[in-house]
Amino acid sequence: MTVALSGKEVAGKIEEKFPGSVVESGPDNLVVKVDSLLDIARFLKEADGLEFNYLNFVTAVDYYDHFAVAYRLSSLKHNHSLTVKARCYDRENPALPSVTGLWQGADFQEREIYDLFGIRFEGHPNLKRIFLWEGFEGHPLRKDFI
Amino acid sequence: MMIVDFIATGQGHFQAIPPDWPGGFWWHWLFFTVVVIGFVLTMVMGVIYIERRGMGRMQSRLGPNRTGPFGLLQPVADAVKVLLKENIVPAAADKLVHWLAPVVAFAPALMIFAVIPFSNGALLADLNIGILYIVAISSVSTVGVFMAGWGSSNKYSLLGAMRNVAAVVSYEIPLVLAIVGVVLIAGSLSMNQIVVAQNIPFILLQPLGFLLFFAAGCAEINRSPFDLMEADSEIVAGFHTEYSGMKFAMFYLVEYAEAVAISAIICTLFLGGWKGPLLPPWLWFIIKVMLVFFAMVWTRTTLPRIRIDQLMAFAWKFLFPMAIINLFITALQVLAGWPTQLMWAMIIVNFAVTAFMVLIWSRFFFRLGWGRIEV
Amino acid sequence: MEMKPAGQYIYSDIELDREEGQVIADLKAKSLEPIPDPDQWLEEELQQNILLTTVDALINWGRRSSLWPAICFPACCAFELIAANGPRFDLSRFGMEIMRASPRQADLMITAGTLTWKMAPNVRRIYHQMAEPKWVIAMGACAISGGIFASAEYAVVPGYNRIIPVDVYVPGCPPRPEALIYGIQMLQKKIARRKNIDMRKMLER
Amino acid sequence: MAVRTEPFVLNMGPVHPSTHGVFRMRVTLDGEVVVDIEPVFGYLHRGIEKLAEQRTYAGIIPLTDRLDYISSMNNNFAYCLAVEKLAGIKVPERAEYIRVIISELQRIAALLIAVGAFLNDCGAFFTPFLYMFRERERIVDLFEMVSGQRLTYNYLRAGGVSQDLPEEFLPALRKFMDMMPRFMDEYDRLLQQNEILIARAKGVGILPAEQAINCSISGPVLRASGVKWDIRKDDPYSIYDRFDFDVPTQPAGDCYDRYRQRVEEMRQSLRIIEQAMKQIPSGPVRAEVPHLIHPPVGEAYGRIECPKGELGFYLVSDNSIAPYRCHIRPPSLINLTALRDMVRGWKVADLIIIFGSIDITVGEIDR
Repeated sequence: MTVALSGKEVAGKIEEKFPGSVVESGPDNLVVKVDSLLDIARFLKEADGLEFNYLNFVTAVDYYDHFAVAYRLSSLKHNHSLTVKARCYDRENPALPSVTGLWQGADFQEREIYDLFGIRFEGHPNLKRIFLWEGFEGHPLRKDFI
Repeated sequence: MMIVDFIATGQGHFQAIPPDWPGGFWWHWLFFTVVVIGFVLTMVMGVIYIERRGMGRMQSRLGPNRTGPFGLLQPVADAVKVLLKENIVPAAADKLVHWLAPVVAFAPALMIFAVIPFSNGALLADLNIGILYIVAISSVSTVGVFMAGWGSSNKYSLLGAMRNVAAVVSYEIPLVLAIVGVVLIAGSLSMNQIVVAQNIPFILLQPLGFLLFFAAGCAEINRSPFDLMEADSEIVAGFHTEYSGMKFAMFYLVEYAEAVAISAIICTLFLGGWKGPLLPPWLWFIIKVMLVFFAMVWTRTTLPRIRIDQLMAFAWKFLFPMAIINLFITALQVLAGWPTQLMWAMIIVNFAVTAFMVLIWSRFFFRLGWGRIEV
Repeated sequence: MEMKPAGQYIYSDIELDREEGQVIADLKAKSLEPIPDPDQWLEEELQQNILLTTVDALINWGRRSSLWPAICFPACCAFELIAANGPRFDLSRFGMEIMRASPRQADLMITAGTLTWKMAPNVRRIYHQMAEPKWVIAMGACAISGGIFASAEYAVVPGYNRIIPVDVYVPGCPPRPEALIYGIQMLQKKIARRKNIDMRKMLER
Repeated sequence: MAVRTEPFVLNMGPVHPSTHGVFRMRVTLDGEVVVDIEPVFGYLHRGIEKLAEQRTYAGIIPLTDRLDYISSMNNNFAYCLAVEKLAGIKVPERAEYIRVIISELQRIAALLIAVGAFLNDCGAFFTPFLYMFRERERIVDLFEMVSGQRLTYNYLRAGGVSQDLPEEFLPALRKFMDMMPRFMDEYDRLLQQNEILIARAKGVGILPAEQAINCSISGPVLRASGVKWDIRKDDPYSIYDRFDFDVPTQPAGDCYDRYRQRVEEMRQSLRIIEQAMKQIPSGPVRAEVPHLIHPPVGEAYGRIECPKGELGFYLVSDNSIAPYRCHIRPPSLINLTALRDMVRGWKVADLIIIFGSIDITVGEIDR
């Protein structure tokens, strides 16, 4: 059975290493600051006892005032999982660091989010539209897309 | 009258035209040209029908059965349709080459039949170097195929054509070496003489040669499992991707005409050609051709396709050494006079040698999956 | 294991992507109205069809007996099409088992599945690559009107007839193989009425 | 000696006989050797995630059918799990068993197609493919019995299944179960030891376990690389913890292993169905669920092991009748991440079979 790690516990561990980087933490998820996302991701992937080596999915949700990008991580070794979120408040030009360097599986999914939400992933090797064609106006999964 | 006699009885050395007729040569020529063309076209339709019905049966379905009785008219319907379809020449194509390619590919396939005996002496030209002529002519088709690939200015076409050239160049050698064994035993290069010399079918004296020739022949005409040049799961339709209408019909015809040609050559060299009891010789010939073709259909529906470098490796590391060994053993046997005196010993020895060689070679010297070769 | 970040693609041409995007946008702007079915613009010709010559009958017999489908399998309906080709329903009885991978050699396009605007130029191109005479069967609700995806109009083309003329519509989501075979038989009937040689014009000349 | 030539670019797809739909690759070739590929998606992007935001929870089920259209039941299953998690719905016992039977049957059907298509890509000219379609038709018959449809079943509901199994279903299933192992042996006899198939597929397109995990590969492709990870076993959903089955793995992670893996998984699925048939209780098949579900505000991720890998639905609810956001984790798309690394340095013919051995459905990639 995959254990959903408590967000609070993991948040405590992260706070030890990167103070002030966790915004809030819930029962099975935690929200981190955009600036420290990459460091936390590397920590979650490599720290003993966590070792989140498997990225289940990356997705985004449009909450009008901000985009929440959710990373669901799990560890095939310890069989536990966690949802890490980051919030992007800039609607015109939202940007996040890319995690493709850590989990290659994020490659197409980040392109998908870029295509459908318009969130840029800094450091992605080949960030361009994936489903829609170049020159398509707007980002369909945004709530204000007509 | 002689034709009627001949068809009915199958006796005697066949002559289409009484030799004392004026211009006997030209009558002979005209008659057999018509016969060859008619034979090729009807045989192609026949083998297409056999292939589609046989393949249908092997794939647990029916195959065409709605067009005419038992679907027998299906190839006719296909021909009517294909011939009347629009003929497209791509804008970027090399027009002249594009136009010429099907003709260049088709002519040699037809020319092969000039030296194939349908019955004793019943052939367009009884060349004393018949088999050499076939070897020389049959590779010319490749030029047509390459012209098609080049002239279409399509990348898939070019890939298919290049694969074909590579395959034909490599497989020509084991093909010829396999023939030489037969020629040694028969003591003649004339196709008719080879058939006459077969008191028992040479497949018994040359089992290894037969296998080599069958494999190399399949590769030469790109039947499965060597059908790389039109591997539709890889390179769409290969060299004829850009062809439509009548020109495509020509290529379609070439594909099956070559299959019939190889079947006919196999049947002439190894299966005793037109020889056989009871039935008239031409019927025996057709039956044998159909049987060989059916074997090709069978392999096509059963086996996966091999890769281009494996194709090359198979020719050079398996077929080629085996052909050399076969030739060597046969030459020794002929020197010792076995084919005439110790025929049964030769059959037993050669079958043993075949089984031994194939087993040993495929176990210790060459396997398809061993190593990759850069081509 | 530390993964090497995926390197730049050797061939990842953003310019080419833009060009392709432009083609799609142009096509989308152009195809606002459905193309009328061939039945409508061929009506006059069809009315003369009472006078069929023997040659016409022969040609039509050949054409309807060997309809080779082009490969155009965008989505779900493709599996019903393959099932129709499979052992149970067996389209090969009609001489249709030869799926030509090259559109140049095909006669019939069975549009099995949803068409998106990104795909539309390609389908149109395949249609134009097919040699005359050619026919199109729109298979399934998506091919007819966009089906349940019609409301995602930013991506989905509401029916193939925006792009290419369609001869026979087979409804269903997806249509059963029987329905498809019935559609093919309807097309065969349609081909049988087709006039290839215009006697009147020949006589006038 | 290796001769280097100028690379040229081949455009494969979107309409190509072996791209399994409308997938497209820009392949850079050096002679016949693949230097680089760039997959191009989106030729079947129908905006399912966008459409889901406008539909009720029950109305999304038909959309999920059309995701991976060769395993529709599994898509329904994953979606219903997510909704049940979100709304806290308890599923009756009998419905759980029906779901497991249906889901495993669908797995066999989808794997049959995957194996058949792979062999077809190897060039075995339709014969194995059509053999496997013959058996798939039998499974489709069973599904038609329960749902009335042949491809897009729309059978599962949040809180159970739409209707009980008809009387004649279980005897028909029994008949199928008696036949199927024989057919599986037939496939094995046909091609398993085939020299050409082994030569083509063994050692080709190796995917190391570490990279497979890093690329978030799931399903048979992951297990063929030697990683023993099956959600049915490691995170049992529904009632999978009650059944006794193995998780087969293969050592090498090449194309042949992926083919073998799928065949082995079919056998395991047969085992599960066998047990489920024995244990199935009687009772209601659907919980008392209102037609319009208003789940509480929150989010849920329901995932299953579908024939292609981990299929998940990430639902975000705002307490209305439609999900605020419905994200689908598409195994087909994510499994393709490693394609580029797997094919570089191989030939065009290998590219085709490596691609075929990953087994994708474009409907799920593009959604």
